[in-house]
Amino acid sequence: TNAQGAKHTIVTVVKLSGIAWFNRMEEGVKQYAKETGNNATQVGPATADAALQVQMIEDLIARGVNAVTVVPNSPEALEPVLQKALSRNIVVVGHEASSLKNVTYDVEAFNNAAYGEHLMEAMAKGMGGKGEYAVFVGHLTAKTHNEWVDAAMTLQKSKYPDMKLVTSKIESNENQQTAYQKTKELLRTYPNLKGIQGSAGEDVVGAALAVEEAGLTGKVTIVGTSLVSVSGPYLESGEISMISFWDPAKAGIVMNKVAAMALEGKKVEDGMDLGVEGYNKVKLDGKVIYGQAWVDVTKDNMKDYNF
Amino acid sequence: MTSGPMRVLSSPQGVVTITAFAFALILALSNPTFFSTATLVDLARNSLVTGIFAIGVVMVLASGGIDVSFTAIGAFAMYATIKLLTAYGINIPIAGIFGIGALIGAALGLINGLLVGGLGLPTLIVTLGTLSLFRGALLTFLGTVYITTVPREIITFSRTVLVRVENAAGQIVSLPFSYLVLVGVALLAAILMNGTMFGRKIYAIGGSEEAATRIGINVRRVKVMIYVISGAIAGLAGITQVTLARMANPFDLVGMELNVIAAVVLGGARITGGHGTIAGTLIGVFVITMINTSLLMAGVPSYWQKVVVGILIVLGTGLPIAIDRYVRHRERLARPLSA
Amino acid sequence: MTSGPMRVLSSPQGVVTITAFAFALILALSNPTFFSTATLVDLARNSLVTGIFAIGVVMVLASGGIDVSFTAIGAFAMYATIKLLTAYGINIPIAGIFGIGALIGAALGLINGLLVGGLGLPTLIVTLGTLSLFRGALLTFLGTVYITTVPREIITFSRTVLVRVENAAGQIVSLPFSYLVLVGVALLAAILMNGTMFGRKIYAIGGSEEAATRIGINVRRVKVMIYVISGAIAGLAGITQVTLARMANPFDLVGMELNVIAAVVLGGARITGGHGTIAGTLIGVFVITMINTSLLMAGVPSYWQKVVVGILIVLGTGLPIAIDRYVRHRERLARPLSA
Amino acid sequence: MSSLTLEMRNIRKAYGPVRVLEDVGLSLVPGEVRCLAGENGSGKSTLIKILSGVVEADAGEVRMGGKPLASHPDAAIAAGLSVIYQDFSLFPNLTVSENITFLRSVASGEKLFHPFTRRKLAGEVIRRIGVNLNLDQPVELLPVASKQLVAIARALANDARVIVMDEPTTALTRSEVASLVRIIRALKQSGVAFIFVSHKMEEVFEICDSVTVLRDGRVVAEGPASVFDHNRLVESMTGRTIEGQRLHREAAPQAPAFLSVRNLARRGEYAAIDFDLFPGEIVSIVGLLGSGRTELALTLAGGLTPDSGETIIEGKPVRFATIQDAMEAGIAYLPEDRLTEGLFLSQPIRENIVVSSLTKDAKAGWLSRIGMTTRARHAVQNLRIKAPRVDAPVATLSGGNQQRVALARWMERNPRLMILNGPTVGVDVGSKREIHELLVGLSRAGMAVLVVTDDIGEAITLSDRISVMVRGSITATFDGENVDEETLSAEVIREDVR
Ligand SMILES: Nc1ncnc2c1ncn2[C@@H]1O[C@H](COP(=O)(O)OP(=O)(O)OP(=O)(O)O)[C@@H](O)[C@H]1O
Ligand SMILES: Nc1ncnc2c1ncn2[C@@H]1O[C@H](COP(=O)(O)OP(=O)(O)OP(=O)(O)O)[C@@H](O)[C@H]1O
Ligand SMILES: [Mg+2]
Ligand SMILES: [Mg+2]
Repeated sequence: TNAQGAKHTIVTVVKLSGIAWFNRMEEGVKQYAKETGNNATQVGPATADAALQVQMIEDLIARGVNAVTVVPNSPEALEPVLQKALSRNIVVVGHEASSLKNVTYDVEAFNNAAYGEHLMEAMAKGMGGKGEYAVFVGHLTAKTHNEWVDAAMTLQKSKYPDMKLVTSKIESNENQQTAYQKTKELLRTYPNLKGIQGSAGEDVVGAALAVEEAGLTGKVTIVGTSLVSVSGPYLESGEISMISFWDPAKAGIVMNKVAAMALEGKKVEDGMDLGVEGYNKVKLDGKVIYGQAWVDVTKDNMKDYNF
Repeated sequence: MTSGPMRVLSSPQGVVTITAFAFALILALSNPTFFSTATLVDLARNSLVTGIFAIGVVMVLASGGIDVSFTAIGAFAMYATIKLLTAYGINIPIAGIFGIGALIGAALGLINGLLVGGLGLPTLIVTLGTLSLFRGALLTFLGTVYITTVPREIITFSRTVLVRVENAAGQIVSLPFSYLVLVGVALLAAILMNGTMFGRKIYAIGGSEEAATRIGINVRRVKVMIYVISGAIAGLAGITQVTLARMANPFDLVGMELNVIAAVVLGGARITGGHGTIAGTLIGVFVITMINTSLLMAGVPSYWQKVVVGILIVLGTGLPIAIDRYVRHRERLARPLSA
Repeated sequence: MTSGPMRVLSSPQGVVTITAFAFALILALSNPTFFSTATLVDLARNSLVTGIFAIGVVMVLASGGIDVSFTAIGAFAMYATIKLLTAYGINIPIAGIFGIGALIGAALGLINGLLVGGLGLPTLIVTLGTLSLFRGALLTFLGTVYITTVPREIITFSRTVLVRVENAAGQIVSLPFSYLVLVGVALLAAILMNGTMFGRKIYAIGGSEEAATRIGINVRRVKVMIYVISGAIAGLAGITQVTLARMANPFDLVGMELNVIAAVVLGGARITGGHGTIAGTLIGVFVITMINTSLLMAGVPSYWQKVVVGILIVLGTGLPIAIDRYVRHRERLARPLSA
Repeated sequence: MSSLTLEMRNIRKAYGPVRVLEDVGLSLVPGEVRCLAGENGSGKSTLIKILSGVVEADAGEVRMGGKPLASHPDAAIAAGLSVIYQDFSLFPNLTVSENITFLRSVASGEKLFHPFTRRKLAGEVIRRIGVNLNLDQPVELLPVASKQLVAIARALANDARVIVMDEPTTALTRSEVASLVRIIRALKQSGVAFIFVSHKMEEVFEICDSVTVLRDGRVVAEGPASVFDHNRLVESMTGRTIEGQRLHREAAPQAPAFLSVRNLARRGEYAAIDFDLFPGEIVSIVGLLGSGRTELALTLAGGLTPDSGETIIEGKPVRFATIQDAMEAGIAYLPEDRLTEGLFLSQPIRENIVVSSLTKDAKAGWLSRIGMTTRARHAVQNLRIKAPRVDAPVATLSGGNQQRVALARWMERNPRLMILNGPTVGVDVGSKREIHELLVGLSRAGMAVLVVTDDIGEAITLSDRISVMVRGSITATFDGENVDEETLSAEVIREDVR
């Protein structure tokens, strides 16, 4: 509905406002706004609740924004409201939600299976390719987390037969103390545990604390998705072997860029360079845009990241 | 006697309503599109599930009990109904679906009722227990996956709208047909509470259980019935939720207990029992919903919502009491000194 | 009179304790390593924060009130303290840090106290309001980012252990020094409640507020003090949390309200006021923690935990009442037929 | 003037438009026992609450020992005032011993709690009153009479200079009243002054030195007890003369028994109970507290189930499982403790009156509000309930008027048998007479009435037949026309001694 050249109003709706991850994403959104002059902002609910996101998007629709980019807590829960948005010619760009149907595009930093396998490789390396391990997901319903660990477990079965998963996926509720308590229980129940793969940013931190307290530093390999600002102390002291993430700021910029392109009637194509590091040669699969944007951080390069 | 405005202000509903209006005015100032049918319709739509739950809760509060398990009942009824229908590929009219939901809700409510009314256990503890129990049973026995392919009837129903308004920006705002569920439940509950013996018995029990027993009210039976009814209402809320979301999410609803109770208490019910009206409850729900969903429109950062909700809850209950004191004080001073 | 086992079973604590033992036995059967010092130490450590909160809550319940804002107070005190210390790079001994946390908690508790005691507002509504208010204020004004670089004092303190046990597998299990906070708070609270007039006044107010006023108890002042004290305790819980987590997460703690209240009520307190002991509360906390954190060992899927917790809550309160009835009935029948 | 222990001057109090006290004055010298007399709702309890600082007066002054007293309970207590409230004001969750000593601990400003010292003190007080109470039992488990004893003990445990007793004897048996009188006499000697409120005339003349009579919130008579006699006191209270004699009545017409019980027994409570209740007849059961009369009454009303024996209504054996069963059979029961067992205190008078007879206003389950209000207004007029409006909460009525609301509620049901447990407890002489007349009228209209009471005078005034119940058995039955008080109380007391 906007005339060409007019400034777009693009709002990014995140899972949860205020946490380090999405604060970093907001930096990207702000940077994008500054560079392009578009009216790009970020909002998010105070609790990671799908219903609150639905309400927020309803409000955005009522406000008549041009585009919504969204990191859903529960992709399925958002479908109806996103459909409503699309029906009003609002551009919708998703992130961490490759299953979303009612989107213009979905931006993924990488292919989830590849990322999960990558984490498994790192853990297997730390464990010397054998021993017992466990996996955490933030919520049993979190699709991305499940894709990561599912791919990881599949890879382990075929490539590392000497490794053994001790119990089904453990839910941390994205809460550090829960991850801590569950790790304690794991260590008690499976004293030979040698590896832990985390999914939510808090998982590795909770696990690391439990491992440190149990005096098992160096004996248990912990890898997972997290941020330096959250897990830095444990990277440094050695409980956590490696963390990976994609830079949420970059994801924020890309989402906004893609949204603006859609508003201006431009198409994203396979192999395109979106002008952001890690998204220089994107892969297009239907509406889903994959980058190669994961970042590995160990004790050695942690100084380079301040978020 | 108390003057008009003072009287309005000295009831919680009064304060809440006025604060809500003031608040709406501020919103309207900061965003002129606020005062529109579209906003109103949106508000009504957003208060739907909370409203249905709240009606069940106010009945329990009026009887002197408290219920925190209703969200778990709603979620259980919702998920079980959809699972049943999809598993067997049953296709029944929407009224039947609501009926099943209400039945499941009533059955779970019966458990509460038997524990509270039959065994005479304290209501908070029972419903804390069943909140955990029902939720756990749902996730353990029924499943944890979202059911996105809900029966065709539900999709059709959720597409049926009651009111369709076009707003200034040319967007369509619609009130779903399921709004009638809230209207129906509210009407029935109001009639039940004010127009039937059963309703008066509820208030009597809330006033004094011992006294109710002494005048021959079968307190146990009434209590069991209250929880069955409020369970059925929670079940209806669950089905309403599924018609809004068009999918059954077993993790849904749970967590909104305190929010609903806050709305009910803002509407004038007391946790000590014996008080509470359906109309007041609906006002409370509307206000809470307005705050929770409209601050964003005014460009208020989202955490501010909590601050505002908190202040409003305290004001809504505190102001009437403070004003009442002040009025009495003035009245006393106004009397002639000689008798 | 009631026979021994019957008497144990007819108090909620009794049932809860016995059920807990039975439960532990089942766990031990399915996993022989369960009965070990390590398990016990882990349990103690996991019940730390819940335990501290619970002591504040039982004081409020004994006075006839209810508090749901304590988690928000704890989170606020925790985050504010750490932010203060890190922002100004202040380095004070750990006791000072706990002191600041307690002070901030007490200040927030004072707000509850003034609203409840001073204005005479209903406690559930006030604390529902301040739960929202404090949390909103924390996130709006203090910040939403994790603080992972907590003061050195805290890290040192959190590495200090009280007991260190090596288990069969060569893992170290340790009880953190902060366990002494729970012990200290529990001891002080027990002395306060049973050994001082202030404590007895709390029970008196919980029994009958009107009667308390009439015998010259300054009910308002006592109430204000109760909320100040329980606020301070919540503040201590917050600081304890930060020493356990080694980081300050502003989203922490909130959400565990009902869990803590369930523990307290399992421990024998009543929401109608006048009842509740520190010892009982600690038992309740221990049981709830055991269920919440030990089922994995028995290979129980995580959602089952909720089912078990729910059943235990209902059993723990229901069984004593049922048994009490049965015993009374039998006692009467045992009397001779002639009057 | 300094010899005055207590002085109240020009006290005025109104609740909204209702003037409760007008220019009331009252004084006490050390060792004086002053009776505060007046009809229900005349302002006695209010005056007491003003004295004790629970309620603030609109105007006027209270002085203790010559010094003005602040309107605060702790100020009054500190100045040496102890009050036994009409509703006891005890802590149900605390033990007997803690209840008894709490006031004293608060008054002396103790900081620490000394359970053992307290228990000892409580034991002493209990022994002084000469009653037997389990010191470690929570008060909520006690019967009404024991609660009243605890309230008395609490007032005595504090070394008070003035003790106010608002109807302290309503739930006590004769022997307990006697020991209370003994204690009052003893304390008088040491200079303690009393304000004593009671509707029982014998007690007033037995105990009191002086009398202040309130009517409609004004002092209408005052002076030493010796200048009053029964008739003069009643006349100043009510403004008219009230006869004390037995009510005249026509003989009841012959009719088959409405309810009969045969060999009814409940373990530990009563046994071998046989009697018949006829329509148009008033039967009283007199007995001491703990004699099983309340349990018997409750059994007939469906509140308890007997262990053995037979209950027959109009020739058909019945078994009541619930109060509702009994209600459906046409039985109404007015409980003895209207505060905890009868009334919905925070709800309007109207709701309280119509709540047990809602079917009257209901058509197929729907209620008519107008019908309810009309009926309530009618009842308020009929029973002369002193209330501003029918939608005022019952809590704002005086004790006696609350009792009438409870009565009104049951009359609305037009029961075939009305069982009243202490129907005039806390009711002033004038109203008592009116209630008695009402009951006689109802019974002549064909209702069977069973009255449970420990007021022998009431039984004689009212009854066609009087049964004495002792330790769970009916030991004697008298004809109401031909029995005197002495014979009856001898029967009760003789058994008591045994
Ligand atoms: N809080 C109140 N609000 C309104 N009216 C009140 C209040 N308290 C007392 N009254 C009124 O004051 C009058 C005096 O009541 P009070 O309780 O002093 O009577 P009383 O002499 O003790 O009667 P009784 O013998 O029945 O106990 C009554 O008419 C009562 O309705
Ligand atoms: N809270 C109240 N609100 C309104 N009226 C009240 C209140 N309390 C007392 N009254 C009125 O004050 C009057 C005096 O009551 P009070 O309780 O002092 O009576 P009383 O002299 O103790 O009588 P009795 O002891 O025989 O019942 C009554 O008419 C009563 O209705
Ligand atoms: Mg009185
Ligand atoms: Mg009275």
